[in-house]
Amino acid sequence: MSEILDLMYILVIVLAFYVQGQAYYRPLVKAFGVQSTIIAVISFYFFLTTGIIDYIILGIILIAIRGVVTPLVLLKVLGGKYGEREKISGVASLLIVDMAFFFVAVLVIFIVAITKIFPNDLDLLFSFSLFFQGLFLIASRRSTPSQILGYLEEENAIVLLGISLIPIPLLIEVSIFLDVLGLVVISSVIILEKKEHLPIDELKG
Amino acid sequence: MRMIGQLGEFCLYSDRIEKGICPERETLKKENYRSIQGFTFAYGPSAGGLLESVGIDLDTFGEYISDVKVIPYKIRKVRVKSIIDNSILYVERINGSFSASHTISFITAIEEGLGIEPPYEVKIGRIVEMELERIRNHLIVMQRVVEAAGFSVPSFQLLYLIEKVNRVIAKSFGHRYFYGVNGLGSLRFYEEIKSLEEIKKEYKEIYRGIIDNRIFIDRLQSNGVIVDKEGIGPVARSASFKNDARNDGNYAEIYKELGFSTVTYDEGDAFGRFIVRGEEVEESLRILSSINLHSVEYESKKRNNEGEGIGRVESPSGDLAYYVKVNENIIKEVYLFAPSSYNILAFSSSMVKNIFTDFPFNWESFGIWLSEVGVIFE
Amino acid sequence: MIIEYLIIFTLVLALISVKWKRIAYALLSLDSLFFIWFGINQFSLLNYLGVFSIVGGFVWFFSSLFSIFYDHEKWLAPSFITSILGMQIALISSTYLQFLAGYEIMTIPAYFAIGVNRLMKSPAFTFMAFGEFSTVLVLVGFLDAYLQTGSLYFQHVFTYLPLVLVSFGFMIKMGIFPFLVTEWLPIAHGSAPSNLSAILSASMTLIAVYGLTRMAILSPSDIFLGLLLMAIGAFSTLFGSLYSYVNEHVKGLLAFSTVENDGAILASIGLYISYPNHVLSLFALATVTLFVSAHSLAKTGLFLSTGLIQGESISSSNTLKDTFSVVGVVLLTSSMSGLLPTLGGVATWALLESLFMDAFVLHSVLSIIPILVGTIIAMGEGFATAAMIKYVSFTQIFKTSYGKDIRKSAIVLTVGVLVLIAGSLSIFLFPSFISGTNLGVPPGFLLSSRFSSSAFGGIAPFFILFLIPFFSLLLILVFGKPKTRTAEVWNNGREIKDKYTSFAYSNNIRLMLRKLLRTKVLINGVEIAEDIFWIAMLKISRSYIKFSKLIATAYMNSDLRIYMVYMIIAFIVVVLLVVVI
Amino acid sequence: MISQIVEAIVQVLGSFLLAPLYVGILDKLKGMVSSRKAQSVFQPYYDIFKLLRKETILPNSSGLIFLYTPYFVLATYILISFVIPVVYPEPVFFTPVVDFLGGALLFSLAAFLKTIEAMESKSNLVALGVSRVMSFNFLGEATLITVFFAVALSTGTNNPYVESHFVLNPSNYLALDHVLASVSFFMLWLFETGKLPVESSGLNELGMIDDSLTYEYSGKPLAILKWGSYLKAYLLGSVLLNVFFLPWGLFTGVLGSIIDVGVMFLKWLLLISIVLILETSLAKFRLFKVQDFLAVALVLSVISLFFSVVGYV
Repeated sequence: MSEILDLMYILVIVLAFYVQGQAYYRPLVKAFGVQSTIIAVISFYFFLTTGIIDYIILGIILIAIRGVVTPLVLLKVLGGKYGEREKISGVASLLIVDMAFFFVAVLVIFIVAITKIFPNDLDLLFSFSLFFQGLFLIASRRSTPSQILGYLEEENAIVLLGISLIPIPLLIEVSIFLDVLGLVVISSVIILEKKEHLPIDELKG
Repeated sequence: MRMIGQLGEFCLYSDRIEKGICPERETLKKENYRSIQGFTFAYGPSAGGLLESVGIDLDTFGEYISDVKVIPYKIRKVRVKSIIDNSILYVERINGSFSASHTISFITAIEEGLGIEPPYEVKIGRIVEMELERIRNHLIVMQRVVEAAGFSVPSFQLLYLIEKVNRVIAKSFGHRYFYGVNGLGSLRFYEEIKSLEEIKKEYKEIYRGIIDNRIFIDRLQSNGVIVDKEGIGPVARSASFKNDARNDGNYAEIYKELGFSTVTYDEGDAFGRFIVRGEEVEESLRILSSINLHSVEYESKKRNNEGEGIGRVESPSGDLAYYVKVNENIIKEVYLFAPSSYNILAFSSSMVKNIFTDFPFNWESFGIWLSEVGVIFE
Repeated sequence: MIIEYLIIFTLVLALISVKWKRIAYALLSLDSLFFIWFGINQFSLLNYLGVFSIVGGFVWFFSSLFSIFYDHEKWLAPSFITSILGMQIALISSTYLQFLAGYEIMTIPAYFAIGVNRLMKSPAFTFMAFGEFSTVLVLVGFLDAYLQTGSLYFQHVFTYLPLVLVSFGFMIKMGIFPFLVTEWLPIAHGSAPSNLSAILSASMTLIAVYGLTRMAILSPSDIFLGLLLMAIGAFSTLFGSLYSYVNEHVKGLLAFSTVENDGAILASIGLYISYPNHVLSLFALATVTLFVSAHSLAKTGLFLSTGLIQGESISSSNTLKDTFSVVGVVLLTSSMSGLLPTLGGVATWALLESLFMDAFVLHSVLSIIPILVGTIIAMGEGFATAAMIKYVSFTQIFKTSYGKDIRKSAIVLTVGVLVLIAGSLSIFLFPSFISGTNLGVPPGFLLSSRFSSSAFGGIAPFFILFLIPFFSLLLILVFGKPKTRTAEVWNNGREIKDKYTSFAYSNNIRLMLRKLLRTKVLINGVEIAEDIFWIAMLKISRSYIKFSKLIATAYMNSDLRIYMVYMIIAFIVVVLLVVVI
Repeated sequence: MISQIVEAIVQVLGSFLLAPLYVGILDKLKGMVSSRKAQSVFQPYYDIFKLLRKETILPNSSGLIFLYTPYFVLATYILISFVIPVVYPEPVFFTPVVDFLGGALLFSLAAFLKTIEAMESKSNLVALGVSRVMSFNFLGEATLITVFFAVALSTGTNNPYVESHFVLNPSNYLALDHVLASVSFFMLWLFETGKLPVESSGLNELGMIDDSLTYEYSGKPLAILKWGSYLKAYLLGSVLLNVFFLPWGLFTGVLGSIIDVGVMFLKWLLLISIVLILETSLAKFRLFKVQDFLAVALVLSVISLFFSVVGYV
């Protein structure tokens, strides 16, 4: 069974990679929705192993707000123009940096340091990794939608971290707070912001 | 008012002609990129990736294109300076894919020269022809682009749709390429156009499927960017300029009546041209659905015996214009402005700095037909 | 000892060659055969260092044989033989000083080639500056060893400090990352003749690795030094092969390929030094010798094949070619690309195998280094294959020939065949790893890699060498020979005006890795920062030159080049005195 | 000994003779999905036999290498079919000739020979394609090697047969290192066999990558090269199935080896259906994006290597 949990964790990370490597906005948002849903499934899994009903509540909140409402709002804000993308150079080289460096570095830091503090919570590795990837997404992109997604991804990381560490009622409150904050940020920033239009040489080839 | 291009010894503008050579287009000027490390890679005339015989010399230093030269291999002498009825038959066959546009433009020029006013139904009929031709040609262009991306399912679906459109044309007009349909004084039409609704439905589905594929549109985006405000056809419209002979050409009024709206996109790249074509197909289908057509014979009442005229229509790849000087029943002089002559220039200037694998996408996205470029009138 | 007379004989040959060079070359090839015999004797006593003498013997044999037909220049023969003399001294040395003397004598032709042959000053001085720096490092390393043991003879030392110093000294000489220039400079900038380039490129590596291995055997193991060397070696492999791929100079391409191989060799030495367990380190040591043999032989053959090429740029050069040279160069390049069943293939297999065994044995966070090293070396092999295909295509296959030279190409072919056959013989370098199975590979044919008593993997190169031609013949028997008709090559129905160039062949990678290569696409061409290390080195050496010029002008006002020649001659005399006494 | 020889013969013939069939099935299904009637599943065989009877047009000034290396290429693939578990789940005769890494190097050998022979045609279009093939070589080769080592590092031996048994256990099958290596190898397989989204064979000369290697070939050598590429696709695909995706279901013994041919057929139908979905729903990447695709595969396999030695659980 623990292998399945691991696979779900790794799926969360894989989706983070996907987000990092994706220049088009719409699939980016959808991937975020899926990622949040998987985290909700992890929460349900914890309910199965611990029997604490709060995990179910958390999962439902996650699916409802982060899996459905937030992506829908984002998609609506982005509008229906086909083929809209961020004009970034070297999407994939960023992806490689992300994969090769952030993941491995986190892995090493984790094994060297964090296991000393929390010797039994090895799954924390994934939430740390996700957090760093969110940071990297914000740092590596210039467009507002991607940066907001980076922020949302970091929130996901916090929730993922919290599932195994923080007392669950508190986590629910925190996650709702974060969600509301996220929605406010989205609506205030994106709607006011104009999307950038820059021709870039690197897209060729 | 915009400049369109060289029409024989005149420079054609959207509202007039001027004697002499057109001013050079600033946006299409190329720097001389011939490099020391480079060499010329010959592509065509006989290649699997090209529909027509055209030689393309690509100056490169490996994958990167530093200059392009397009050499038409289809140089033909066309004997149009004879009796009008004969010359129409020749004009029809200059470029089969744009047969309707060519013929209608040619006949319009003659009518203008001889002062003939065709009835309203004929004009409507010509628009139907041109829009059907546009639909077919846009579908062909889209199919070629999709095929170059190895996108097999939509490619075959588009081929199927092209065949369907061809059959519609053949049923209604008696010939797939509108041969023998148009004449001075007649428009042949057999039966009502049917099954467009079905085509519309199928097309919509295929089109959405294609532009939802991000790998595919990634190949087109920022490929072959050209922003020329004096450009023609989809090339200009993809860069958000509303240049269209349907707005300012010979049949502009009727298009206005039909509620025609110009499709534009704002990138000016191969993707923009793809989108413009894609949505123009829908627009054409919409126009066609509002028309009810009958076969017409009309008496050509000449107001004068000799004269000169220009017919300009919007072919699927942009403005197409004929200048005709006519005396009695004999054509004295013919000049042609073919959209492909502009598109070849636009292509070769937009191809610079791209790489080899971008070539088919960019080439096809212009909808160039070499056969109308290498024509010499006799 | 007989071997010392051999050295004196070589010295005499160097003198003879001033007047009768062909005779000197012919006698030198005999002399080299003796050295092979000497090496075999040494190796039969389970002394891995003997392999270096065997390989050296082969390299000298083929290049001196080639020189008989090749040499057109007056000063070439003496410096060629002097270089070999230096190598011989280094290989039979028993004291630090002898080794160092041999080492310096060996590099004299390099100084000569770029210092005297060309009028460009800065490359010569850059090379000298780094050469001196390297010598100083090695010298200090030896000095420390001397202080520890109190003896000038090679003996076990107690700390790994001498090894550290010596490794960095040799790394500069081998042109390891980031000192890529020291390898590429004398060959490309000096445009040394083909036979001399072969000796320079093969010998620098061979003798430097010899010295390094010898010190490594005598030093205590250290895992961190080992991992460091592995990492440096990996980067050299990657950059050496990448630069070799994008290089347009006939010999520059091969010189960078040497850097790549040096990197791989350094990685295997690092593995040996890190010593995770006894079986594995034995395997690594054998890998070092195998890799050195593979590189030296194949590279010699390739440099000799440049003797068939006229011109320096691959795109615009002309080649003398015939079936012999084509097959020979294909075999040599396949070995350099690390393909089985050639010598290079077995070496690559052994290296990758030992790296990943190391990762498995360590089984900790430290495993990440051998894994990354293995991955980077695998990438380097990919680049190397591309570089080698570029070389063989644009010098032999893709070009039409303008003539042939059977004698020279026969030598190239011989080296090629040797490299192919030696692949199967190479398993004897691993005497304690030979085994067999009952599944078609009888005992004595299977080289099995292992880090404990049970096998990790294994290959039987002889069987590959036998089975592929066997199946091919079978296929020819089944399908028959093709019926052929000759036609013009298809070029879209037009005549070919321009041929695809080798520059264009590697331009994709310039565009793809534009961040790494710092590619700039200009109006009339593509520019890459291939020389980025060269520029850095030049800056460092320029300040050094300023400093030395200051001193030089204070003492003497004559031409600096003459001063250099004087220095060299004086150095030879002193060194020879040391050796003889 | 005798039984092992028989098993070897079954394995080699099973892969050699059936390899074109799988291509035929895929083409048939692809045709059907894109609403065509599509050719027979035996079309690859018809093509090969037609080509075998045709004469070969030799580009002028190309010689022996051009003409005879195709036999060596096919021979190399035949040798590989002895050494990796492509039909039979236990080592057969000649299996110890090379280990898994050696197999990877043999694949490189075949690629090298194919490139050299293609270049001898002296055609510019071939050179264009070869320059593309070679520019991705560094990632392709590295991924092939690392992914084969992912097997070695999880079992401590560089032997695909051991890994194939090792992952029969579900907890090893679902372990992260194995999953990542499988994904990576699948991506590599798509690249090596010229499948979408990396490549597709079409008429367009300026877009071709691997097609250029056979561009100047005709007649018998072309038939042999085609067979070689079918065999290569089969070999790599079967490794993918037997060592990574579906290690179950194979039988041992002489009789078992013959049943295995049928089992492999069923496994292949599954792989074909996956490929069918990809091939019919994806378009071709931009040329330089192929590098990114491969880089992702490489990084995945390296991470898999980390997991297998560092063993985070």
